[in-house]
Amino acid sequence: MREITYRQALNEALAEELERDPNVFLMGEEVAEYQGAYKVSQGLLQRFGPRRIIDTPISENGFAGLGVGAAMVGLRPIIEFMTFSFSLVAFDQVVNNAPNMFTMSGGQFNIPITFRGPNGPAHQLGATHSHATENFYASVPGLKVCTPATPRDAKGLLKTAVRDDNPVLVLEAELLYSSKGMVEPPDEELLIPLGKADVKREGSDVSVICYAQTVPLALKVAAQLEEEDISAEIVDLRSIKPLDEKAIFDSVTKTHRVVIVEQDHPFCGVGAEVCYRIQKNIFDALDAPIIRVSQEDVPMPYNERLEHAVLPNAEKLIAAVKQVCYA
Amino acid sequence: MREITYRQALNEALAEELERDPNVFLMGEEVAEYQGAYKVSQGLLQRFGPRRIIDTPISENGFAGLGVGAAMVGLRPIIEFMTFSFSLVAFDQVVNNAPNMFTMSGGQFNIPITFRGPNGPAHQLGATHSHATENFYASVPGLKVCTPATPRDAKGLLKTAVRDDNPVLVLEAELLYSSKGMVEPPDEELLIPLGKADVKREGSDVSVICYAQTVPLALKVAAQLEEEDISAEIVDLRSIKPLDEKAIFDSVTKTHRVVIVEQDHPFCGVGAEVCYRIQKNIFDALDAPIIRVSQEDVPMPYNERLEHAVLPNAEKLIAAVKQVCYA
Amino acid sequence: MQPGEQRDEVEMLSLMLLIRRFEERASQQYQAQKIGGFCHLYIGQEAVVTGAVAAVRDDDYIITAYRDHAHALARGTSADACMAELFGKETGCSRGLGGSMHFFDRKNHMYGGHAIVAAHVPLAVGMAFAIKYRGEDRVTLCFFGDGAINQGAFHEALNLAALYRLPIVFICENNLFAMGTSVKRSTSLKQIVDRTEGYDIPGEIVDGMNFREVRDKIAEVVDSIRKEPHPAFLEARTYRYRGHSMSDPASYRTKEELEKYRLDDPITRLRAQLTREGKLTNEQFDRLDKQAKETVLVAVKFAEQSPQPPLEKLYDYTYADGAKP
Amino acid sequence: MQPGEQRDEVEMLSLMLLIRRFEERASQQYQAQKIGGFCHLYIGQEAVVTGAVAAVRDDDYIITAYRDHAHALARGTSADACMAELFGKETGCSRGLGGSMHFFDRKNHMYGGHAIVAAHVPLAVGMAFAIKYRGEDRVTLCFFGDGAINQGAFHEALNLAALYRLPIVFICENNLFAMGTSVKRSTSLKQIVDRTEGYDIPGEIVDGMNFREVRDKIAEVVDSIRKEPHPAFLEARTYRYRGHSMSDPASYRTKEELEKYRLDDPITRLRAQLTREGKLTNEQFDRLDKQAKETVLVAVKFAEQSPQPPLEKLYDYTYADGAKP
Ligand SMILES: Cc1ncc(C[n+]2csc(CCOP(=O)(O)OP(=O)(O)O)c2C)c(N)n1
Ligand SMILES: Cc1ncc(C[n+]2csc(CCOP(=O)(O)OP(=O)(O)O)c2C)c(N)n1
Ligand SMILES: [Mg+2]
Ligand SMILES: [Mg+2]
Repeated sequence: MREITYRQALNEALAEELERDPNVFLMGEEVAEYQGAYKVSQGLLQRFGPRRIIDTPISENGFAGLGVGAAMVGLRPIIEFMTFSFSLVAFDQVVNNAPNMFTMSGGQFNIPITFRGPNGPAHQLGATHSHATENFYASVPGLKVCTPATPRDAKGLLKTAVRDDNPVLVLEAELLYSSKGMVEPPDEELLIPLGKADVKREGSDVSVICYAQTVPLALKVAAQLEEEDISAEIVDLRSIKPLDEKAIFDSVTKTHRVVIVEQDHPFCGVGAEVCYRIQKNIFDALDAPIIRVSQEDVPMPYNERLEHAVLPNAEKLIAAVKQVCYA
Repeated sequence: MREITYRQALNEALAEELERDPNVFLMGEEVAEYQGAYKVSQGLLQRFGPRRIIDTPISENGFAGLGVGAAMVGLRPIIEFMTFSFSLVAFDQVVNNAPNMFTMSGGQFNIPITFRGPNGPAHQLGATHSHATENFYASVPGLKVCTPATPRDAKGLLKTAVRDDNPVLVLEAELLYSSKGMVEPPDEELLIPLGKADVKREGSDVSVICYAQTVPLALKVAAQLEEEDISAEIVDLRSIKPLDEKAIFDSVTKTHRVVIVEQDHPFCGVGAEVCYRIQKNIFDALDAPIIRVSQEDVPMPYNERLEHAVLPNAEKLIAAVKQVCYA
Repeated sequence: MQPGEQRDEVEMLSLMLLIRRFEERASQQYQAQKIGGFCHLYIGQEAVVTGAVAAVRDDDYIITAYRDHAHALARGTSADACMAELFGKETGCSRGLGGSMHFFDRKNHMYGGHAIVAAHVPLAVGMAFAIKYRGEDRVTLCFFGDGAINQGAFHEALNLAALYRLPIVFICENNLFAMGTSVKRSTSLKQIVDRTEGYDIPGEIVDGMNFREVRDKIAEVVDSIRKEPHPAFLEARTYRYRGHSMSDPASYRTKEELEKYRLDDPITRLRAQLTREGKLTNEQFDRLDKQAKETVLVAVKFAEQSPQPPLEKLYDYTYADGAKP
Repeated sequence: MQPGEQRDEVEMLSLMLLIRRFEERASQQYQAQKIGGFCHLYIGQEAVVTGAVAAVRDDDYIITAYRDHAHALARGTSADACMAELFGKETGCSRGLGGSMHFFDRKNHMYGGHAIVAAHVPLAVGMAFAIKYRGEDRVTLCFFGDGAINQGAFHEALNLAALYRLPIVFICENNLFAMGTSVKRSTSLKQIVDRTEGYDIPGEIVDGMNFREVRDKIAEVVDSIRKEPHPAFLEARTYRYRGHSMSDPASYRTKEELEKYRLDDPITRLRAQLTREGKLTNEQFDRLDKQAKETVLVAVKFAEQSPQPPLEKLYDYTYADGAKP
């Protein structure tokens, strides 16, 4: 194991999959000559050439669709959205063409495509540039959605996504690109299955369910809570869809209390679905209502203090945990 | 009161608002010369002329954005999507421009626009043409979303939407266009507030929460359940956002059991949000886990029998009610 | 078909007859409520797709919009599989899951059947991208209507195809109307083909009622593309005799207009050409037509007797790996 | 400004200086972390928007993309309000809620500040639609970059504007790059203006480094539009001296290229023209420049001392009627 950044981990995953399979190519805005808007594709053009690392015009709907078409005839495209806020102009291709093709064609055409890029609020980018899209996409039948929070998960999930025979969205977290973590050495194949959550910290009093940017937040809060004798178990969903019900239920059966902390909007957010599944399946295990900490239900303001107030943060998460623990 | 169709009710609402306010105009594909793909705008071109009833090319993103721009300078556009499945190509305008403008401009520009058209699965239209978009749009801060189920609600909600100073989506139900119901006479102003649910049938054993196409289904099932001595209260949400928490909680506090029957996809659907709100706020009122009946989580198949199996239907609803009633 | 080979014209005439008779029968079965959803007929436009397939190889890629029955039949999908699809049966070309608007046939290189206007145009560009990526000499033919050219997807796709110089022919089947909207009310141009100037893509107009003209023009364009990949654009001027879909009375146009085009019928025209040249007798024609009608009747019977897709398989066509959500 | 009136050129030169000094200072404040998010500077392009506002009335509509500081300043938004917006303060032109990419000023008919590439082009068409709907003689000026023309939204908007003959000037600020992508790598055309042929919209190229040329061309176009509404397209050839945003070292272009354009600096050029014509002395110029610098310093102080938007108002800017979700 060695310590690398989340960005490097993604870069390694891309390089390894490009190396392994000649049908894999990477396409998006500024992925080639500019080396990636966030430098995730650094060095790939030099290594794999312009045939496989392809810059595009600002035409998300066009090149997302191009990817789906290429996948219909056997290529395995990786389509980068500079951020998932810009995937909204390509929404129809991602939700109507990619996931429906397999059904509509009676199973003749599966679409082995990966859509990836940073997702969720970064820092002071304002209302148009701060979209967390996971609940939109997870809602669509036929898509798979994952949200890595650590370098190791980033590498392992992205590699798995590229090999998956279905459309998979890898929602990265811009604010985590420079964060570091231990990852297997490059010569050791690292694949993390989709649909498997990961208990990032064991605990006995409350299950804090989180993903992506809220994982480091939850871990930080767990350490603080420890000092107040509250033992929080941190369950990182890693995949939003498929959702790892078993891991969630196992944790809740142990702790009997749940807080879900998510980076998306509250209304019909990921936490609402998780909450529904828990209360439906293990209602009697719950000693308190489930509480969610998500964004406030307002368009993201630019002002830093207001942005902080809109986002899930430590104070809100601590308050929620105490509320479910009646502490 | 007189009996008219849902289609006529919408048509009256449009005509009355066009008559009342010269800033209101109707724009969309085939709304004028063709008299509406589903004839909702029948006669409006003849009555109000081509300046105010405007046919467009097949450019949903363009004319949705045109509407938002016109609203910025004081007009009150009504934008018809031939169906909301086609709003997905205009997704960015609806979710990024319309609802963010008021925040981003620090309150200088509100967007009094109405987006309307049929939403949700109709009959055997297949995966691309059967989208229920309510959870997508309700998730977005700054939008309001309503889903009328009766001619009276259709008229009253659409008129209110047009007068609202915010972007409002009126999600109509194609399968209900020809259904009939009692509505106030034309000379009596009918406005139904957004954010108010309506108890369509009183009951004491279970709250069945529904909206749009699932309202007639729930009412039919309630009659059947009556014969088995189960008294179902039918709560029609009417508005998805704002959500009428009070009406929901009042009903659940009375019945202690809940089934939510919705026409959208299960993952992060409207019912997940309703469930979260109930368990969070009145956990102790629940005598059983909440159960949802929604679409199956698959792209919609064309085949009629399979489509029926995907949709919420009477058998599934009855089974769910019995399950929560332990009957 | 092999390179250089010419498809027999009499055979192509039978194909047009098959398409025509298939759709007439489909229309009748729709009225009898054996077919659900939307159903868009191609009657009148047959020369476009038959001309196109006569000009390309069997392994070239073909993709179109929702008015797609003819494209599948022309590609070699059996009338049985097409009719069964309309009936929603398991034996259909999309196993009864796609319906009229979503015909697919991988084996015959027919890539759909796409019902969101213009949303398949980027897919077509992706297919052409894959051809070039692999260094093949195939060509993609992408069909769409006159209404599609005002969608953003169309625009982005054309620019990408031109920028990457991909082997694709964009074929606009201009039947003068998108539902009830005539081209002059939808498009800010005197003629559609002029839009290609904005992408530096060569564009031409062909008479879409004339099989031979369509075939020869596409053959010429495809030949040039195979030598050196590039996009091209054709505006095929044609006419649909029926309404937009089964529910459209088409009252936005005159009976005279329709009659004018009927005089120019693509089947009648090719038949006359062949007869004039001594390649076809009236008896032969009648036999071909009878054959077509019979094939279609057999197809109806096949569709009726075919099984429904089984309920147990409801979740089998969501993820290719059988993942459950 | 009233119709027929000419904006004083020395005044417009000061405006360019104000814009230049404002952005230099903003750049410095960004480095000092007083400004958050993205920040895109317009330095080098000043002649385009100043030429444009010099050619239109104060009540004409103006809308642009995220590189928008200059457009607000040119429209009359105070340096104070602009700087305060960058600082995220309540006194900002968007109350600190919009930030650099989302400047708005209703009073001065500045309609934003829009950060999704090309998504504001349909909005501009809507504003022009409203002008025609009300029978006014206003004009909408819609600014966007060279990168925007490959978005579907751009395409749909142009067709709609042409079809409805709306009073709008589409002004493409072609600074040769969209982030690190040069125009020739993004657009399948020799020159951008040629794309207008696909919409039958008149298009022209202007030297975007030359204030007078921009002003005169736009005045001419706007004059024709006021007489009879129609869309028009201008490609203004210009150059941004800085990187795309504060984090871009712009290593995709050469120092020589940059230096070449600097020689053509729009401020230097107008200054030289005015000096040559005896309308401006060196001392006057220095005074104007000093004034601009002082105005900007005052603005920084104003921004620093202004209050933050209050936390209690978090929910006040979601719905115009104060509805709670
Ligand atoms: C994005 C989108 N908007 C609207 C529709 C509804 N619609 C289906 S076909 C059609 C007309 C298309 O006309 P054209 O492209 O000329 O093809 P034709 O029907 O003439 O073959 C419309 C508006 C759709 N399917 N997709
Ligand atoms: C739809 C969309 N895709 C991508 C981006 C990211 N992005 C912001 S600016 C930009 C380049 C735009 O270049 P251009 O239009 O030439 O304007 P300039 O920056 O040169 O003023 C890109 C790709 C975006 N904001 N919106
Ligand atoms: Mg047509
Ligand atoms: Mg540029």
